[in-house]
Amino acid sequence: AGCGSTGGSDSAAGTAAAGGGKPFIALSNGFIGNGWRQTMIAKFEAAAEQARKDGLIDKYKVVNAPGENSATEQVAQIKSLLLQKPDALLIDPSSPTALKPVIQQACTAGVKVVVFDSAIDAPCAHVLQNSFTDWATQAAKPLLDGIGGKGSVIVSRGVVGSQPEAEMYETTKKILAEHPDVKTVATVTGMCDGATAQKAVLGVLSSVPKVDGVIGCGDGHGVAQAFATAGKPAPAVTFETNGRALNYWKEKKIDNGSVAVMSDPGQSVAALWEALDLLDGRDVPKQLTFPIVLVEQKDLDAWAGALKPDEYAAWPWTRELFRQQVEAVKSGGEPVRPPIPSAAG
Amino acid sequence: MHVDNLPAPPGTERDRAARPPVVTARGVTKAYGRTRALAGVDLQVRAGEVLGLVGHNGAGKSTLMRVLAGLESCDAGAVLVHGEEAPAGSAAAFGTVRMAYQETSLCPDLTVAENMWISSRHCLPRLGWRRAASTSVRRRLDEVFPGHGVTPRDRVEDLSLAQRQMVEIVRACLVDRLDLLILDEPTESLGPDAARTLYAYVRRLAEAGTAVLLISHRIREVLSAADRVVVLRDGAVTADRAAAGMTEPDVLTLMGAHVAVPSERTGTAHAATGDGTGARVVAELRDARGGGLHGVSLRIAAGEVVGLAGLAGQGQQEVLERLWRPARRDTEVSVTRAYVPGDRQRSGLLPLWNVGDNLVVTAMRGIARRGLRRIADERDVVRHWVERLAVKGGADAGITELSGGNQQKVVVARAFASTAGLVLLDDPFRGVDVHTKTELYRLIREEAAKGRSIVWYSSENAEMAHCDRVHVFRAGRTVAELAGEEISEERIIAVSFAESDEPDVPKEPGESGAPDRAAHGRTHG
Amino acid sequence: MAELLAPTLPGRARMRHSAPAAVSALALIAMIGVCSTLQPGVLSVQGLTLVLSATVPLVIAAQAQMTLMAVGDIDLGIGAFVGLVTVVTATKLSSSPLVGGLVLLGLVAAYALLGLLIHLRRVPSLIATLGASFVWLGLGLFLLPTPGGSTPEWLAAFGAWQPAGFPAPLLPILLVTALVHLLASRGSAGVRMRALGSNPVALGRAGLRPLTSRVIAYATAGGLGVVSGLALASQTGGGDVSSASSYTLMTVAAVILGGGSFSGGVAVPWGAAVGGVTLGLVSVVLSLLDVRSDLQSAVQGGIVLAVLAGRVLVGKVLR
Amino acid sequence: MNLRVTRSRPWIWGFAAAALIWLVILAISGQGGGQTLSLALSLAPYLVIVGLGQMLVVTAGPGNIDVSVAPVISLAGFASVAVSAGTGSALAGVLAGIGVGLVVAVVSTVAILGLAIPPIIATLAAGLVASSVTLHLAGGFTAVPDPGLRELLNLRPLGVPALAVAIAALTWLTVVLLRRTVYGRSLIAVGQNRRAAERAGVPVSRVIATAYLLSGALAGLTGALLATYIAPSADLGTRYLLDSVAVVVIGGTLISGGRAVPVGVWGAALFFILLDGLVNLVGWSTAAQNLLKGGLVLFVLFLAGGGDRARSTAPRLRRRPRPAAATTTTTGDNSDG
Ligand SMILES: Nc1ncnc2c1ncn2[C@@H]1O[C@H](COP(=O)(O)OP(=O)(O)OP(=O)(O)O)[C@@H](O)[C@H]1O
Ligand SMILES: Nc1ncnc2c1ncn2[C@@H]1O[C@H](COP(=O)(O)OP(=O)(O)OP(=O)(O)O)[C@@H](O)[C@H]1O
Ligand SMILES: [Mg+2]
Ligand SMILES: [Mg+2]
Repeated sequence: AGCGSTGGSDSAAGTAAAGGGKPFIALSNGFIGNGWRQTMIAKFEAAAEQARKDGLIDKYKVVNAPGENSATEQVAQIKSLLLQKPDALLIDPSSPTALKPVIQQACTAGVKVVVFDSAIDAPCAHVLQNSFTDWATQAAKPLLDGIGGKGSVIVSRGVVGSQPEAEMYETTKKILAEHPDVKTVATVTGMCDGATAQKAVLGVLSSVPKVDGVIGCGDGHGVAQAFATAGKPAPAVTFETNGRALNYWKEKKIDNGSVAVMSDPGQSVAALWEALDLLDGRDVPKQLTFPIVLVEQKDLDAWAGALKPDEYAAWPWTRELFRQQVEAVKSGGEPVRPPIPSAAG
Repeated sequence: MHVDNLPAPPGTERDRAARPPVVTARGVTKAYGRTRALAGVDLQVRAGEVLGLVGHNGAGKSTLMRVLAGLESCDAGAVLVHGEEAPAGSAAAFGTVRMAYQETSLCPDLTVAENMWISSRHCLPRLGWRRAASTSVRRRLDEVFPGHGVTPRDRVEDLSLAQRQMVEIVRACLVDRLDLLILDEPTESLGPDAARTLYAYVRRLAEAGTAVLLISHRIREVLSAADRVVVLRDGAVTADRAAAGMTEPDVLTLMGAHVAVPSERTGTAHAATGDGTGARVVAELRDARGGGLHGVSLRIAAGEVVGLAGLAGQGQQEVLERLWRPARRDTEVSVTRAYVPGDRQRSGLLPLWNVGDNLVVTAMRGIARRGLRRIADERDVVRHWVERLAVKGGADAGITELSGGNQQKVVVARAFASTAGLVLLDDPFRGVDVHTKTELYRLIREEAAKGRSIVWYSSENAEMAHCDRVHVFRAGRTVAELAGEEISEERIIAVSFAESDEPDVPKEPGESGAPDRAAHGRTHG
Repeated sequence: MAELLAPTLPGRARMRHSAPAAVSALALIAMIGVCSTLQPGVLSVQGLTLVLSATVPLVIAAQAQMTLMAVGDIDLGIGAFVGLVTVVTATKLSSSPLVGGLVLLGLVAAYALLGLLIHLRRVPSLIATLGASFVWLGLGLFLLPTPGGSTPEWLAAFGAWQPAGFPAPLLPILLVTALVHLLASRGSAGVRMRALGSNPVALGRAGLRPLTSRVIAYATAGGLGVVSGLALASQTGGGDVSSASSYTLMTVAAVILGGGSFSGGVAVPWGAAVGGVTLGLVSVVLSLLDVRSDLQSAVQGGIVLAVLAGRVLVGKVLR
Repeated sequence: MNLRVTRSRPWIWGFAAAALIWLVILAISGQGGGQTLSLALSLAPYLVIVGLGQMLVVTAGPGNIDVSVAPVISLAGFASVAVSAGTGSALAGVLAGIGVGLVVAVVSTVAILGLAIPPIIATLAAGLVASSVTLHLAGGFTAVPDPGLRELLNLRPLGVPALAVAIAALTWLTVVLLRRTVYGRSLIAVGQNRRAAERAGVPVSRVIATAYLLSGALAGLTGALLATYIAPSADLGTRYLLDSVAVVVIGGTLISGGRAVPVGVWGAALFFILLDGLVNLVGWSTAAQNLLKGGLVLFVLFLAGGGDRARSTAPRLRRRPRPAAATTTTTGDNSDG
């Protein structure tokens, strides 16, 4: 590990580098209450532990804001993390704006900040995220093709009010506009969460005619169950990428254009590699877009076998793969496709 | 401070009848639903007189007071203040009429001074009101109740019942100009000393020209303090006499035809002699200490009525508490218990239920089988007790719609309707009219005759005459045990006040006098 | 704290009333102690600024909650309301101070109106404020569907203000608490409010309208909610209607930690401040301690229980 | 609507609001009125179960509330699915869910009665502990819900969900509990005036503890069923906290305790579920959804009004009495004695 961070006079990195020579990596997570975030944290902890064993880092620390996606708690925690002078700070933010000042503070203190999973308008931070346009496109396109480009669909929106959702909904609307024979019979708020979507879809199901597909953002398991409750055939849906949904899809032998698509919880690991590269003084673009996780029918069996029910599909980023992907982003080439993991873990 | 200004004495004129009326009620009627609370009351209160108002429970006294104080409007008739018709709720018209409420109208969480601001803010300066209120309330308390032990910074919650009553009375007196002071049963929770100084103050007020309207069920007090006595009966004035020359039986007769005068010893056939040798002992305290008690021993035999007497807050309620929840080893109770609280608003009523539900809640446990209620049996019990105690309104009336006396009957019936072998009475007859009281005394004797034991704490020494044995308490210990013919009001008072010849009464700092009562007020009051 | 340091020798009863806040203060000191052993930097001015700044909006919101709890009500909408204020700050106030100011005043008026309706219609405040929280949330999303906007310069400057030799967040905490103390504990408006929580009948008999007291309390709470929102916006630099959603229960806990009660009648501004800072520091302690991710909320719950249990024990001893 | 009638039948408002929403849905979609109801009835039971538990707690008197229901539901979901997958018995799973609810309730109860911690804080803290356990369980979770039980939950003979019938029976049992048993009457007595109930010989602590245990058990049952119906997840119960309190109060139960209206929970639950359906059907933005939901709750609340000022203001630990008819008159004596 080098002493890449030359920003601060008496900066955190300087102290740590002088002490152990290896960096201290902190991760602040705004919310831990769902399976995706848990997978994200688990992947990070596994990778960071390995990195520590490999002598890449001195230590790491994960702090999850308790409660309901609370920006205020996360701000408080980041502030106290700063007191511990980490060399790099990885942030999965609970709010795209609220952390701006504290991130600025971190940068001023000479900490390398990598924000992942969500964009944030903080010029000093590096951002690593998935393309929400890709996500929405992958959720809608195959599904609309699957139902033959005509029929009725329900749109199940995500966390309405969040920046990613706005972007995704725009994309969905654009794609729907390209399919004039497809009629949107209802728009529900599924919060990208199977349980919420199940109740929301159930609430409108009796009031709409036959539904051929439900365009969602990883809430298909709940949607499919709602149709089962109402005694209707399952439409094409966009499943979650967790083991439970994929196995349901597999066991019910659903083959109607359904896909599973979600952002990649492995971003936390990629962010770790990015932070290390930044500390090494390597040139990494400020904005990195990494591929989403898309599970199509052909990959279904492989993924379904590899995942625990509550575990979300994550790309197994290694440092090599990460650097390849960075090159791909720089050159504008095809994104790297990491291998599908073979066993749970 | 201008708060303390008393109106100047209106000369030396002695003929009170010639003085101008302060407040006049003219043909006032008031009905609540079907209940006619007031049926055409005519009443004049003149400056400088003390007017005693008596009447049975539900006679309409409280209602009339609310109307006279401008808190409630009347259906017909009018209230005149200084000869001018005053609309109810008008602060301007009723500004000089003040009322000390029976149930105290204080905010328990606020300090004494803050309570003064609420009711007397018109005569306090805008800035520095806290200091002004403190000085004037302290001065007035010193004047009316010497040795009160209250400081203006005390929270009302931390005061004893008696102290609260003192503050309530003083609260009513703190005003720029006081034309009429209404005292609704002011001495029910005061000790004899405080009552005496209060009446002395009332006299002084009257001398200075303020009219005082005094409501009490203690007829003798009314007769000694008042110039004139007005009797209210079923919402109408039935008598208006000068107090001089009237006797207690006279007034009682005027109040209601057949009120039996409680003689000093009504119980003729007392059960066990009570020394514990005859009947089976059902409860026993052996040298009980701690929690305000300093070595109390007493035994209660089956079928016995044991009185706990003495000044308020000397450990009587702690004894009841021990018997109710015998947690320590020095207390032994071998039968089931029932409790009759005196503070019915706080510890008696279940306000959302009707009379029947309130009455049967204790008995329900005994009647039920395997946790399931037996409604028909419960109904029989309710009917029996509603009839036996003649609860006005019947079993289906809401409990809060009853007058205080009738509510108390229900609370008493609740205890006796159960199968409890030991009934604990915690001064339950405060503010209950003579008629109701007599009924309840008879009930107590009847139930004792059936073999139930009764432990009865009362702040009214005359009541103790109905007991077989009386323990007189002082500072957490029994100073005398009276039995049979020895029990008399005079004797009890003599024993409870025999301070000088009781040198060994432990007087730990903070454990005697007012602070003790304050602590007491927290647990019970 | 002023209560605790009162010059006169406190009586037993008085001590009993201030004991809860004292226990919370002890817990607070203990937590700062733990923090500073784990991380000596905490005790520097910069360290204190860092750990305290996040508690400023919480403490102010706790004062709002305390005001309503003093009249015997409870506010389950304060979190959403503070969030709404940040949204207004980041949109209207930054585009036009006049319009923004008027909107904020309107929000205070809305709170007063809520109090008015709660009183006139005799509905439980718990459920009415719960309903109102949906309205605040809806309004916030309506103004700013996605978090963003930017706070006015002066506010951001205040948020970033770092005077030498003095932890800046202490200033608003002490200032607001002192103001609330003057209003709710010393002033006559406070007496009216507490009297309403304590015994509304007495208030009415004295010719004071309970309605006025309740409306004053709600308007005060609304005003404090606005200040809390401004403080939050000064730190987050933007508007986000759900940024303070955790405040709702946290403020209740803060008031309880500070010695307040649900039954109304008592105002504990200093206690609420201590409680708020204590709760705010819990997450700091959690991030300093190496607690496993999945254990963090259990530790948080445990700390709250421990502080309250300590308070109960002290109360028992004093009884 | 006759105000006198609504005063004595406080559950009417929830049903009236639900009927109104149902008519609006019918008018908008022009079809499937019966099916709308049928689907609402298949969702409502979950909210009703947890609502009934919350109602018992709220009835125990001022200040009593159970905010641990949300984490309990999530935790019970995982526990029950794990147990039913482990033992192969759906019943064992449901019992495990109930057991988990009971265990969390024991923690709250000890804190409330033993340490005298205010219920809202005690249950909050117990809930935090529960959510820690949930996160721990969720980490390596592999089990899947019992398919047999799921079929059962989805069963709708003649369009009437079997679960709704079962929960209607549970509601009826609750009514019986409150009206016909010593425990139920004791609970209501404690809720009206804790001191008076204690002096009347009611074992107050036991009664309150039982209310919290029942609430925990019912929340656990909800979690077990919901996890089977949907899927176990760490945020399965999140929505049920505010909703459970809201349905209890809209259903006519006094928030200050002493009056429980089990039937009202159904009306309010149907109202909430149909309202969600309507909002989703019309496709309103989240902003409009929230405004509508809040506005309607406030509208119903303010229209229905409350009883006594003295009794209806927020939770109060009835340390002292408020004169019962405070607004009109002064009843009784020595209320501050
Ligand atoms: N607010 C009220 N609502 C209904 N009825 C009432 C109300 N207040 C008084 N009453 C009725 O008026 C009658 C007179 O009541 P009031 O309180 O004036 O009696 P009282 O003389 O004060 O009795 P006590 O000696 O017990 O104090 C009662 O019988 C009662 O039925
Ligand atoms: N809220 C109410 N609703 C209906 N009736 C009431 C109400 N309050 C009082 N009353 C009636 O007023 C009468 C008197 O009530 P109050 O409490 O003044 O009794 P009281 O005269 O003070 O009795 P006591 O001397 O026993 O205390 C009762 O008989 C009762 O029927
Ligand atoms: Mg009266
Ligand atoms: Mg009376």
